[in-house]
Amino acid sequence: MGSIHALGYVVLRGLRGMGQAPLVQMLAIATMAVCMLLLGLVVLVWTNAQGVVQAWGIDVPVTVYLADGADDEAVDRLAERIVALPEVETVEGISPKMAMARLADGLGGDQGLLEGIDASVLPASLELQLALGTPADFAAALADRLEESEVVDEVAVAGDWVGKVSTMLDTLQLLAVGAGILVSLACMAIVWSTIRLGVYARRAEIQILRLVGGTSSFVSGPFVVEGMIQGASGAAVALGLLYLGFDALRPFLESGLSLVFAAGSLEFFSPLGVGVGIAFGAAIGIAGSRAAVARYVEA
Amino acid sequence: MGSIHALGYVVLRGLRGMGQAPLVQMLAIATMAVCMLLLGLVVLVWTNAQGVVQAWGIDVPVTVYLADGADDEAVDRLAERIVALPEVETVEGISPKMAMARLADGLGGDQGLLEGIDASVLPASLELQLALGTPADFAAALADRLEESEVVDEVAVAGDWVGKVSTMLDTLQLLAVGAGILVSLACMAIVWSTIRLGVYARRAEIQILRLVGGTSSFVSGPFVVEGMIQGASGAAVALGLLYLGFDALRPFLESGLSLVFAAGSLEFFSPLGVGVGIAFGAAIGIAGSRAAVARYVEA
Amino acid sequence: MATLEFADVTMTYGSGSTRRRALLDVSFVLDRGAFAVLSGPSGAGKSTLLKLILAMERPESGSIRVAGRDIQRLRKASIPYLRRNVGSIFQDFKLLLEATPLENVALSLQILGMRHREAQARARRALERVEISPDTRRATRCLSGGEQQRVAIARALAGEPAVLLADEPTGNLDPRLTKEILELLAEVRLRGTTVLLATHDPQVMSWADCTDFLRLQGGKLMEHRKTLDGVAAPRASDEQAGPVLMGAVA
Amino acid sequence: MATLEFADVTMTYGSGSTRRRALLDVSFVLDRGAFAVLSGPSGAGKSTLLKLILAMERPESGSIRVAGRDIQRLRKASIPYLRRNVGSIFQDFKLLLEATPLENVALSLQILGMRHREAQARARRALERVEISPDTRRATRCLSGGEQQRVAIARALAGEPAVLLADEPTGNLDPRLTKEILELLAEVRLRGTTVLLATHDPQVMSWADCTDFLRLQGGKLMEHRKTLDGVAAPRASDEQAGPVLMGAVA
Ligand SMILES: Nc1ncnc2c1ncn2[C@@H]1O[C@H](COP(=O)(O)OP(=O)(O)OP(=O)(O)O)[C@@H](O)[C@H]1O
Ligand SMILES: Nc1ncnc2c1ncn2[C@@H]1O[C@H](COP(=O)(O)OP(=O)(O)OP(=O)(O)O)[C@@H](O)[C@H]1O
Ligand SMILES: [Mg+2]
Ligand SMILES: [Mg+2]
Repeated sequence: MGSIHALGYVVLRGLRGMGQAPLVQMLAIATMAVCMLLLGLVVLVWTNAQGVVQAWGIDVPVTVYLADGADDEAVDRLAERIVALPEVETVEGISPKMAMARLADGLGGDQGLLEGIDASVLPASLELQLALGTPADFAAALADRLEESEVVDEVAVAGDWVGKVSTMLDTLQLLAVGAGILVSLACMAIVWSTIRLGVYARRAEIQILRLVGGTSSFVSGPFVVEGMIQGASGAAVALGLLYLGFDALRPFLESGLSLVFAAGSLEFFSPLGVGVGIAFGAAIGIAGSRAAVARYVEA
Repeated sequence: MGSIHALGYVVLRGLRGMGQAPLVQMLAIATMAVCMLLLGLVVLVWTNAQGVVQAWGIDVPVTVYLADGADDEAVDRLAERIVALPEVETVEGISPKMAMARLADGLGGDQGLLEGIDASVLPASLELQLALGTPADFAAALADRLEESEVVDEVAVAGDWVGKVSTMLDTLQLLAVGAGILVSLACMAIVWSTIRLGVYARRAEIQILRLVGGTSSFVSGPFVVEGMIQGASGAAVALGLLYLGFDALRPFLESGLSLVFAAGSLEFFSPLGVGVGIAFGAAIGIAGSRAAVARYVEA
Repeated sequence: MATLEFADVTMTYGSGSTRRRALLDVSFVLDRGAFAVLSGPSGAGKSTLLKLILAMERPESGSIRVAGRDIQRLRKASIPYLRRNVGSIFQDFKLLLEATPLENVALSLQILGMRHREAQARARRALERVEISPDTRRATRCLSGGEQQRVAIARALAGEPAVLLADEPTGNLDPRLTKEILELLAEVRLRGTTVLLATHDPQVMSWADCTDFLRLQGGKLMEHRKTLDGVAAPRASDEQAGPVLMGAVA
Repeated sequence: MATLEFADVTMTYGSGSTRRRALLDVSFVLDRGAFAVLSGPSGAGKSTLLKLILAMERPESGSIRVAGRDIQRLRKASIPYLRRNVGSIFQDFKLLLEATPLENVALSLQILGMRHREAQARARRALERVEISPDTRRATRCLSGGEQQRVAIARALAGEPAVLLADEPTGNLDPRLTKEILELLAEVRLRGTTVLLATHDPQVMSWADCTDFLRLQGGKLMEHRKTLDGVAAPRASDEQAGPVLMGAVA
């Protein structure tokens, strides 16, 4: 058989095989879609969490409270020395007024609490932003050195809860990666078992085609095509559902997140990411069907 | 056949059928487990979210800031009048010191901000807790009435963001219920398709047993037993995994949540809930296998 | 006493373009203990006639009575009980290919209501009668064609049914075994079972010690000859003469 | 010229308690265009011998040459090409039951490399030769036993293979069709195909116009008789005499 001829036949037969049992196909695709949805959700949450953590992790990590009545020139010199450090990205001076505004902002609408408080009771400060990837202990060491300066009253290293949340998010990231790997494996197992049951149900057909001289690729071809289509469709359906869900939830999630974090913009996968996802589904389908069919094609 | 006899046979044969293709069984159970895990996760998040919202929704919804130098007796009378309202559950007087301590607590370790601020700059207040289920507009109406009083400076009704978060959580709950229903349906479809493929693969066996005089319950019995065991095992595995995951994540989640909400204790399902979950899995398995086998038993 | 009674039975398969009449106005009566040979060329409707008795298919019109009961009137739930009284050897065997021969036979006996131990013992005897070792632990799939056919025969005989349907039961057996099986069927008949044997093998027809000889052709019953406990050898020309139009699939 | 050559072939199925010797030291040679009848009682090893030629099973020892090539030396990937030269009619037909008869035959021709249109035309001719209408849209599952067997025959013949294996090809056919099929096989043989026909039906043996007569019993080749283009009728006693120990499954 001419190989183009054969390929056409294999694809056609795969499609026809699917058409013969549309319900089973739909169920297989739905199974895939559920798994892929799970997987997609994990990946989406993880990428967004990473974004949030990055946007937020470098936000005000070190605040240098200046002593009352500190010399402006001395403060400027200190700021210059600090900004010269390679680990420090920016230094910003915060006046008591700005601090007050920020505090009011942090308390949301509950402004009654601050009524009657004069901004001057709040100290002036310098806010340092450290470069991404600066080790956590650098900030502590820097704080110790800065506190020796006369113009510095106290150095706050991103507070206690910031550190806690940061570790928590790191751990969550790790757990998400672990869960992602487990879910991928589970997905592949499910896809494989779905296809395998389908192949098992048609093992007689496979044996017959082998006995009349079909090569193993000819015989397994239609199943591989079927698996590929199932995988790609499952992934597409999953991504579609995920997008719909994401779109519906985004406003709520963003406003919810903005309460906790400075960064608040959530992103769906890029078109490239969507393409990769569908290709991944197709690849799982191909791998699953090849593995499933191998056993019966051998016999 | 004696019916006890028959039952024994049916159960035995179901078990043996499973033993003959352990890999397929394991995969079916894994499929179930993944679905159930998804479902369990939704239910768990939902129940906990509900708990959090309840614990937090009734926390400080109305704060009555008292006028500077308000008469203690007048304040007491006001408090008595307020507590007499059926919608109000408790009234608590908050002194400026207590308010300061709470503010400091709210800012976490970042205490530098408040250094040098005298507690007396903060106003005294009454905190009202409304009864569960009090309509949102009651608080606003109450605030208007209270502001007429001379001893009251201002009434803060649970702030702006609190309302936003509350609606968001309500919407999330709705979405979670919707997602839960969808996921349950998807689970049932997957379970049904898994069992159905298994039944399809053994349709010849079913036909043969029917032809030698097996009743439909005799013939479908082993499949139903199989489905039940698959469903129950899937649910058990899912609950086990869910518990492990929950246990590992709880500390992080609780500390994370405590940043946003006052309530911070998360609960796993009760033993009864676990039992219901496993029974639910078994029921899905039975329903799925009955539906799957029906078609071939009829023929 | 009539055990098996067909009255004007017509049967059509499928619908539309795949519609195909398989039996037309077939009527006959077989007594208790009869041994009937049902002959006819390929596609004549022999298997269809047997399937109707098992309620595997429904007739379009006419009535079929098995042991006095009209099987069209049977509720769905009663069909298994009908089948327990009708042993069948199918043309394609219909064995559980993954089970052993012993399991195949014993399971069908357990379905009849027998206890495990008794079913095992009876199944062993039935297998031995057709020269299949009951001790083999091989799956039935791993037996030769003729061996599988013998397992199917053993299963049908073991239950001592009121009616025994045998569809080409010796197509895969050599002459010696064929003769032995036919003797077994004759024995069963003497115990009161009504035997209906479908075949197109003239050798089988001549060896079978039958009481009734039925000949189908193109779905019509062309002949029903009673042979007083004698041998109803077909005239060879019956089978081979003339164009057999229904032999081709339309 | 030898098309088929067995040299000291021994074949054992299974292992341990299910171990079973099916063939022992079988040797024979068949020339191009030979028409060999392979006889033997049920369980003698006939189907096993045919399966070895198709590389469906591997011999324990000995060598098998098909058209000059040692099939044990064949790489796995070459087995399909071997099978394309060997047409087979299986004892259990091995048809695609959900496909139509025409699809069954045409698909096997497409596997041989034929274009769709040519395959269809050839498949039609092959089906007509065995009196099956190529236009039926019924699934093969909906044909009678004998009709299915004829579809299997059509499939094997349509490819005009170098070797044709026929395992009890007329077990479900009436005498008229049996004769016609045997005539078809004789015709095929005259075109150079080597035909190997396994049967235990004395009638088929006597009708087959064979050049070689082989007799298996208990896995051993008891007889290989060349009959100079004559009829190799078996002595009836060959088949029926004596205890046939291997007939029982161990
Ligand atoms: N897959 C298998 N596994 C184990 N034993 C087998 C297998 N197939 C056949 N046998 C055994 O090998 C022996 C020869 O079998 P084979 O199928 O070759 O017989 P045969 O001559 O074709 O018989 P029949 O005329 O009944 O079809 C038999 O005893 C059979 O039980
Ligand atoms: N399920 C079916 N659907 C449609 N037509 C069928 C079906 N089964 C049988 N037929 C047709 O009905 C006719 C009678 O079939 P039946 O199987 O009764 O023949 P038979 O006498 O047993 O033949 P054979 O000797 O070949 O087994 C045949 O023409 C066949 O093609
Ligand atoms: Mg038939
Ligand atoms: Mg054989």
